[in-house]
Amino acid sequence: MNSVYSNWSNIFIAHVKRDILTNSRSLIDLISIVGFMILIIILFPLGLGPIKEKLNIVSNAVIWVGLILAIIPSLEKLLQKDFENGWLDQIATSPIPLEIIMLSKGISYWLIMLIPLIITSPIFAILLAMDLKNIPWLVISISAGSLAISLIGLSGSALILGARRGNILLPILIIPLMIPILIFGVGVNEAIKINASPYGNLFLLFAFTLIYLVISPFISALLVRIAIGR
Amino acid sequence: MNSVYSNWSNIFIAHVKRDILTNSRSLIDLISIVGFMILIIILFPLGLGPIKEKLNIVSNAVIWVGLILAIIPSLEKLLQKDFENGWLDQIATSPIPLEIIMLSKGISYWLIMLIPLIITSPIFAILLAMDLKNIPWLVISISAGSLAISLIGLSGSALILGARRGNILLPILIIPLMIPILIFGVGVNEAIKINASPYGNLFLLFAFTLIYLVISPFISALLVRIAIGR
Amino acid sequence: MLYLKDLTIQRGNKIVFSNFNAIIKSGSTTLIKGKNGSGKSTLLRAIAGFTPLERGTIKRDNKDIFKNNEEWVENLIFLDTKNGLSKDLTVAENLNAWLTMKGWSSNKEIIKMALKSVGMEKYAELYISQCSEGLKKRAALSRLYISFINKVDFWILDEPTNELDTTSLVLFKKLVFKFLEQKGTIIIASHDQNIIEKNFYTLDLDELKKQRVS
Amino acid sequence: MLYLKDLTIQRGNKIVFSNFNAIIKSGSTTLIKGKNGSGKSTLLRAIAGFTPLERGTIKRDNKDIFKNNEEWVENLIFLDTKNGLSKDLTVAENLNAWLTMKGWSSNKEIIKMALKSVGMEKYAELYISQCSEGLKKRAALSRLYISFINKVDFWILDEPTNELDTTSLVLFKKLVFKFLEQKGTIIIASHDQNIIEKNFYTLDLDELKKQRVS
Amino acid sequence: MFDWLANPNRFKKITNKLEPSLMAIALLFIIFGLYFSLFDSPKDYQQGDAVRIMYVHVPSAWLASFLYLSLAVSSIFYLVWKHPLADLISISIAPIGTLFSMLTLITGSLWGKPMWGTWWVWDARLTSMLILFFFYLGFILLHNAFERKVDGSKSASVLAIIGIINLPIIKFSVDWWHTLHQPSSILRFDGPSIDNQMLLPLFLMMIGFCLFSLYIIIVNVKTKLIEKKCEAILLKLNIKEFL
Ligand code: HEM
Ligand SMILES: Nc1ncnc2c1ncn2[C@@H]1O[C@H](COP(=O)(O)OP(=O)(O)OP(=O)(O)O)[C@@H](O)[C@H]1O
Ligand SMILES: Nc1ncnc2c1ncn2[C@@H]1O[C@H](COP(=O)(O)OP(=O)(O)OP(=O)(O)O)[C@@H](O)[C@H]1O
Ligand SMILES: [Mg+2]
Ligand SMILES: [Mg+2]
Repeated sequence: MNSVYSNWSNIFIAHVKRDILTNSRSLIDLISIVGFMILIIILFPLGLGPIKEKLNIVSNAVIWVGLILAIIPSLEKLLQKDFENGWLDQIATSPIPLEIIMLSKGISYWLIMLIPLIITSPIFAILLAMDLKNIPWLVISISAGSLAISLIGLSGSALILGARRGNILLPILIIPLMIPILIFGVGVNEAIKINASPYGNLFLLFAFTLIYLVISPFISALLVRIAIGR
Repeated sequence: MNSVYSNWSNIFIAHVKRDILTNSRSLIDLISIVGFMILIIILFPLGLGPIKEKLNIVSNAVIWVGLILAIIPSLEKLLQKDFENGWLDQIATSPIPLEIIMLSKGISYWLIMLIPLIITSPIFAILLAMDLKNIPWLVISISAGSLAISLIGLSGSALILGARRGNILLPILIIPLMIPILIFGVGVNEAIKINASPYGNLFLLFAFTLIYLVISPFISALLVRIAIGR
Repeated sequence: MLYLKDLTIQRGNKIVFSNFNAIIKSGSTTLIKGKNGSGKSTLLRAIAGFTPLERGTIKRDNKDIFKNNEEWVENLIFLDTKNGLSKDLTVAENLNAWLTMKGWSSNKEIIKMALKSVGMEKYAELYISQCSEGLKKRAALSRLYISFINKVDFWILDEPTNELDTTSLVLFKKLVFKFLEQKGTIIIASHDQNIIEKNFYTLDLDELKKQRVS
Repeated sequence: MLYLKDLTIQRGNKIVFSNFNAIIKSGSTTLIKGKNGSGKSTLLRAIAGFTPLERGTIKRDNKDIFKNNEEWVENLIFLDTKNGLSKDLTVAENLNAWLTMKGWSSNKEIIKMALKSVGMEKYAELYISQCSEGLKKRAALSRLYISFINKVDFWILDEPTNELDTTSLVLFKKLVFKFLEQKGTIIIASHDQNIIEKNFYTLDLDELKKQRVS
Repeated sequence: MFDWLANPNRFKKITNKLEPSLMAIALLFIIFGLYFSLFDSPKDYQQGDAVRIMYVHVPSAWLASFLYLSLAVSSIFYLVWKHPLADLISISIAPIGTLFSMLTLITGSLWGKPMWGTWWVWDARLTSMLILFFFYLGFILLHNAFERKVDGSKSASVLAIIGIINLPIIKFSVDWWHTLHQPSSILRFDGPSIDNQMLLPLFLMMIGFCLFSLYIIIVNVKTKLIEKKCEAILLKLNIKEFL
């Protein structure tokens, strides 16, 4: 038994590896989330008209809202697939705590879906005519909030396990939870725009991430236990 | 055999009924898409700040973009569920043409998902501080474009049947197809704003719906046949 | 009679059958045997007209089943391990949806009798999501009963008895015998040799493949 | 020994067991029988520690399995009709993921031998999405072999033989006997009475319920 | 023409002869084109040296559109006549189309920075090019999204055909959108009065790019044919073990 507990971190890494393997067989899978995000971005100029000043005003908000909406379709499958094929049952017979496994799920989701979006976020900013000086702050704020977004997504995805029409229920459950992140995330750049300090908002983003880092694995594990106990 | 062909319309209605039954057991199912849409709408004032003039400028675009993004998570399941549980196999042993059944799928999707959104669209407009005189035109333009949206969604959902990671692939495939609807849909209200005639855009929306009404059932049926032939 | 001629069927990148020939006699049961992965399910899906052939023809009494597809599927019942049941509908609603999908009239009486024929009358109002594995299978098998009300002359069944308990196995066999009495043709793929006791032929895919190699 | 005491278990709104008592002997096979929907799968999931009890206790040698859950599941292998295989991974990758998930070391040699034990060595590189039903089941069953390498003393198997062909059925039985030899305990739910030939007990849920009524 | 070429052997025979010379000619055109465009063409009186981007940008833009048409046509051939060669051609065209549409976007952005002061504006033409890029991307993604190659080929072909119906509509709607909201006038580009000295390198580059794509497509198709043959051989080996 001792040997098992001593290699938690190995098991953790193994879980992350499996998730990455199942979800991103090829580079192409990584491209598609970025493509989706760019397409969301395209929709706004098409709707609003191409006037640069108009776009500049909304760019910050649109990128954050787009980010939240872009990950929603992928969230539903985050745990649902493993639930349906019985893998979560198998995980429940693992000697390492479910909380750790859930954390690994959150981390691998972040690696697969959020990291590509962080890396490409300057492109979104350019498309929406954001001022160049704001772009670094955009990247920083997205980086700061992205882990919280994944972890909230994880909890949401655990919440709808086995629910009917979970795909449409999920957004309703998680968007409200995302709102603080949206507000602080947007706030970073709005502060820059008016030459105020962005650190307050940035700090709050980190605080949020930290809170979710602590509670999300517990909540998700609890919900998964309930789901497989049905 | 004759009797079968004479009651196509009955079978059509029966299919629509089944879909409605599976997807909207309770009023909550119908409300949830509206809830999602409202949440999307709320994100914008939160991101942009609550300044009424700013909102008024973006309201029209945000509603249309929100509409397109709101239905995406539900599209993946439109055919996928029936594919996985073998119902599409059963449908393939029906004596009525698959094209008709696909049309019924498109229609029932429209009834379940788009009609609630059309009915509640004035609420979205009010939330975004849209001018009152524009609201009727918003409802009209959404009504005119909604069927095309469902039918494009249907084809997209047939396109990814059995694909790996279809949920994240789907948006990339269908958003480009939705662009004309977005442009003409937004155009109706933009025309009203500058006191021009909205009928040109409206006419184009209808024309577009008509095109999809003709091609979407064929494309979807073709793709479904390919999928069950695997 | 169903003539399978020179079939070549591919699944994924793998050729599962090449130049396969067989004849299925009308009014009889054909039991398809073979080891896992030998192609039983693939063959059944091809016969049902789902999987397109790389080469070859499947003809029923001189009519190609792919060319006359609507005629062929109209009188056919196909059941495999995916049951084609919607989780969000009850057992009765599922049967009802299936009946209308097939273009047949449906009423409470018919549904009740069909469910009774597999011992499911008690479960009519149960949602499929609440059914045990065996109950789901029986909900799917209840469709077979419809053959005695509407014109059905062919059954294609892929491992229909896997989850059944002993009582419902007996009920299933009863349905089979009744269908054979009215000159129906049945193809069953199964690992259970004892599934059928009389008037049946076996098609052993392993044997056939062995012969071809030697 | 596993003591099931005064179990009351609910599924949905239905009480499937109420005040159910049984003892599972160590080092033996217990075959759980019962008609469809009688609660076999429910019972197995409760014993595995998944389904919480409304009332009652399940104890292994005086240790409550829910309270000492980590200890209990560590040496347990649970397999049911959902195989717990990811479609997007190959047979070997799935086994590998499972091994590390269980906290056991994994290498090519072990995986090869495990797959060989169920006759799957040829299919190691096949994606699960390309496997036939029986091949999937065998990919899942290959986990049992790990019991002979790591410390496992309990198997819970829900209808493990449904899709198996005759050769793999023999292989499965070999695994069972080998496990019994090393004093393992097995609970199997199955409709197939012939699954096990020696050293087994039956727990007939129908019988038990009948007794309680009378 | 297509039917006649559709025989893989004949295709190989002809292309074997064509291939080396094609490469050489393409290179020749591109080298000369590059020489003229970089060294022997006039600076634009407004744009200065930046105008030289045009000689890559415009041929790329043109080829990206043209290649999509070819992609759609070969997809139709594939779906209707089910000839596997047509699919090989489609999937060989797609990456090149993606490449050229990306090249257009990148050179356009690079050009836009000195000319318009931004990397990107929402002009109708740029927007349609971006959407075209997504059609290419969608085609490739869908082609690879299935376990079995044939499925991907079929689904992606259907997508290409939907695209052919939709691209004009999209283009048309984007133009429509453009006219509704007139962009600010600095952003409008009034094409430079093209004189002969600019036209020549443009022409050379255009032909060079065309031949170059043709060359790549042929090489691609040939590799894919060989790949297929290998697969077939493997399949046969497999059958032995199988039957
Ligand atoms: C990312 C930015 C850009 C994109 C996506 C883009 C796209 C295109 C496309 C699709 C065409 C082909 C039109 C046709 O076939 O007729 C084109 C042509 C052309 N573009 Fe661009 N463009 C971009 C930026 C620019 C810039 C910054 C300039 C110069 C100021 C420019 C100058 C031209 C010229 C001179 C032509 C050819 C003339 C013509 O056909 O009218 N483009 N571009
Ligand atoms: N989610 C649920 N809601 C309500 N009832 C349920 C639910 N899941 C299962 N049941 C009921 O619980 C009972 C026991 O189901 P279980 O799956 O344990 O049966 P089983 O003995 O394994 O049957 P089978 O032989 O068909 O596999 C069944 O009557 C079933 O209808
Ligand atoms: N999508 C696929 N891609 C590649 N190969 C496949 C695919 N689907 C099935 N196969 C292969 O085709 C062969 C036949 O499969 P099939 O399901 O017909 O077997 P079966 O005889 O029904 O087996 P079982 O007894 O296990 O149900 C198997 O070897 C399987 O691996
Ligand atoms: Mg099978
Ligand atoms: Mg069970």
